[in-house]
Amino acid sequence: MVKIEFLGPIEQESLEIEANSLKDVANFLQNIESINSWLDRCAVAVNSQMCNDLSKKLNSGDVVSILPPVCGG
Amino acid sequence: MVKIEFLGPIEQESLEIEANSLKDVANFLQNIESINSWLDRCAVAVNSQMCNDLSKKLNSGDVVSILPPVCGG
Amino acid sequence: MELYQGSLDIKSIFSRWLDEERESNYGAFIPFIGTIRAENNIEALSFDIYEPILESWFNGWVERAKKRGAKVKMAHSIGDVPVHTSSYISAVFSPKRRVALELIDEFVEDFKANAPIWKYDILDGRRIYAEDRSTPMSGSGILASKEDN
Amino acid sequence: MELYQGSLDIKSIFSRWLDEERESNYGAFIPFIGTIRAENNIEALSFDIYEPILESWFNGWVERAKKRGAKVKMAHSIGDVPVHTSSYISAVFSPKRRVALELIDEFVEDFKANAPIWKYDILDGRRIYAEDRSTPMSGSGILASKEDN
Repeated sequence: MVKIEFLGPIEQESLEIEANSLKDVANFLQNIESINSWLDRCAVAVNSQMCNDLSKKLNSGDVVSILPPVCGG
Repeated sequence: MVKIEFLGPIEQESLEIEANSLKDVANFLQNIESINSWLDRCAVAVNSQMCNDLSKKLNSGDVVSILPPVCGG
Repeated sequence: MELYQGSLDIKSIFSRWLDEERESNYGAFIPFIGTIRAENNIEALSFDIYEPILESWFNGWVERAKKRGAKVKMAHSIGDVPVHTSSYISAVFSPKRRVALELIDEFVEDFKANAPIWKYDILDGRRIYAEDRSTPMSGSGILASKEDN
Repeated sequence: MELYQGSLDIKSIFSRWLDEERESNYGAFIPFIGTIRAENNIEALSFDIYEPILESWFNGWVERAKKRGAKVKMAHSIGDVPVHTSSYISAVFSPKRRVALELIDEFVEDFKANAPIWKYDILDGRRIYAEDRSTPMSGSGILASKEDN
């Protein structure tokens, strides 16, 4: 199982799903309407490391973080 | 009479000379060997206003300042 | 890197940073202080931070600064920060003026674009995501791509 | 503009400037602090200032900053400033981050090139003009031209 957490303003509790890669996570999240609308402007981290590679393999226990647009300062 | 003052590291007391323009001041200072060696890297102010114009007319009582290379901070 | 609940005590952070590097022989020290502006009738701004990624983002900058002989420091607020108080201070220390001036610019701009911090307006007691002033982090959108292989 | 005999009390100047602009609704505040580096065995640096021209140079920057909605402040030492103490602090306040970052760079660089301040190394108690680190002000050399009309 892989944990997906939604950061900042995305109002969604964490989810646990079976996924072998970020591509699986993408397919899963695209089917949740309230999340899908965020995806085009969200970045992704795996185990707290930013990740740009959709083919990234995932292992059980990995945490995928969904990061919406930021504005610190 | 025009007063010429030498700022910062130039070791020269102020001078009073007859001068109708900055050109007259240039001619005068070029003949003082210890000052002439500074002139190629000195800027000029007249009555505390920076001045780049050699034809600048001077009146009696004007103060010409000779400013060698700077390094504040 | 320092995180605080609510407004930053800028004077005390500044003074401590100055003291910490007093003997380090840096010639230039440039802090950047961000203060909440009164605008659009907001009472405060509020911040969420994802600390693990902020930490690794910041550590990347510590390394980048080090290669240029410089040091970076940073403090940020979590939660509500009332108008006219400060939520952010960062700083560059460098032996050289040019390095310091270039680094503070690059550091603050990358902070704005890639530090995992989310900002909310506090308006009539409500907390509203400042979406229009927010920037997608680099690499955003990869999960939106359609499976086509 | 503020001039002080000897080292600057950076913490007190910084704190006062912060307080002065606390209610001015500037979002970005960037000070630049210059500290004397221990190098070449110097004990201190020493500074001469020609105040009337420094004043008019600074007032030019106050006007330039104002046109961009910003404010500049500055303090400098006169006379001897021991190593690891500070001789210079300047600052930009602006509603906007970009304006502040650009202005502090332009302001500090122009200060270095055109503020009428002369620097000396204090070495074995002697005061030696730091000629190799000094820059001719803009317009330098006009008095060296030969009369040829």
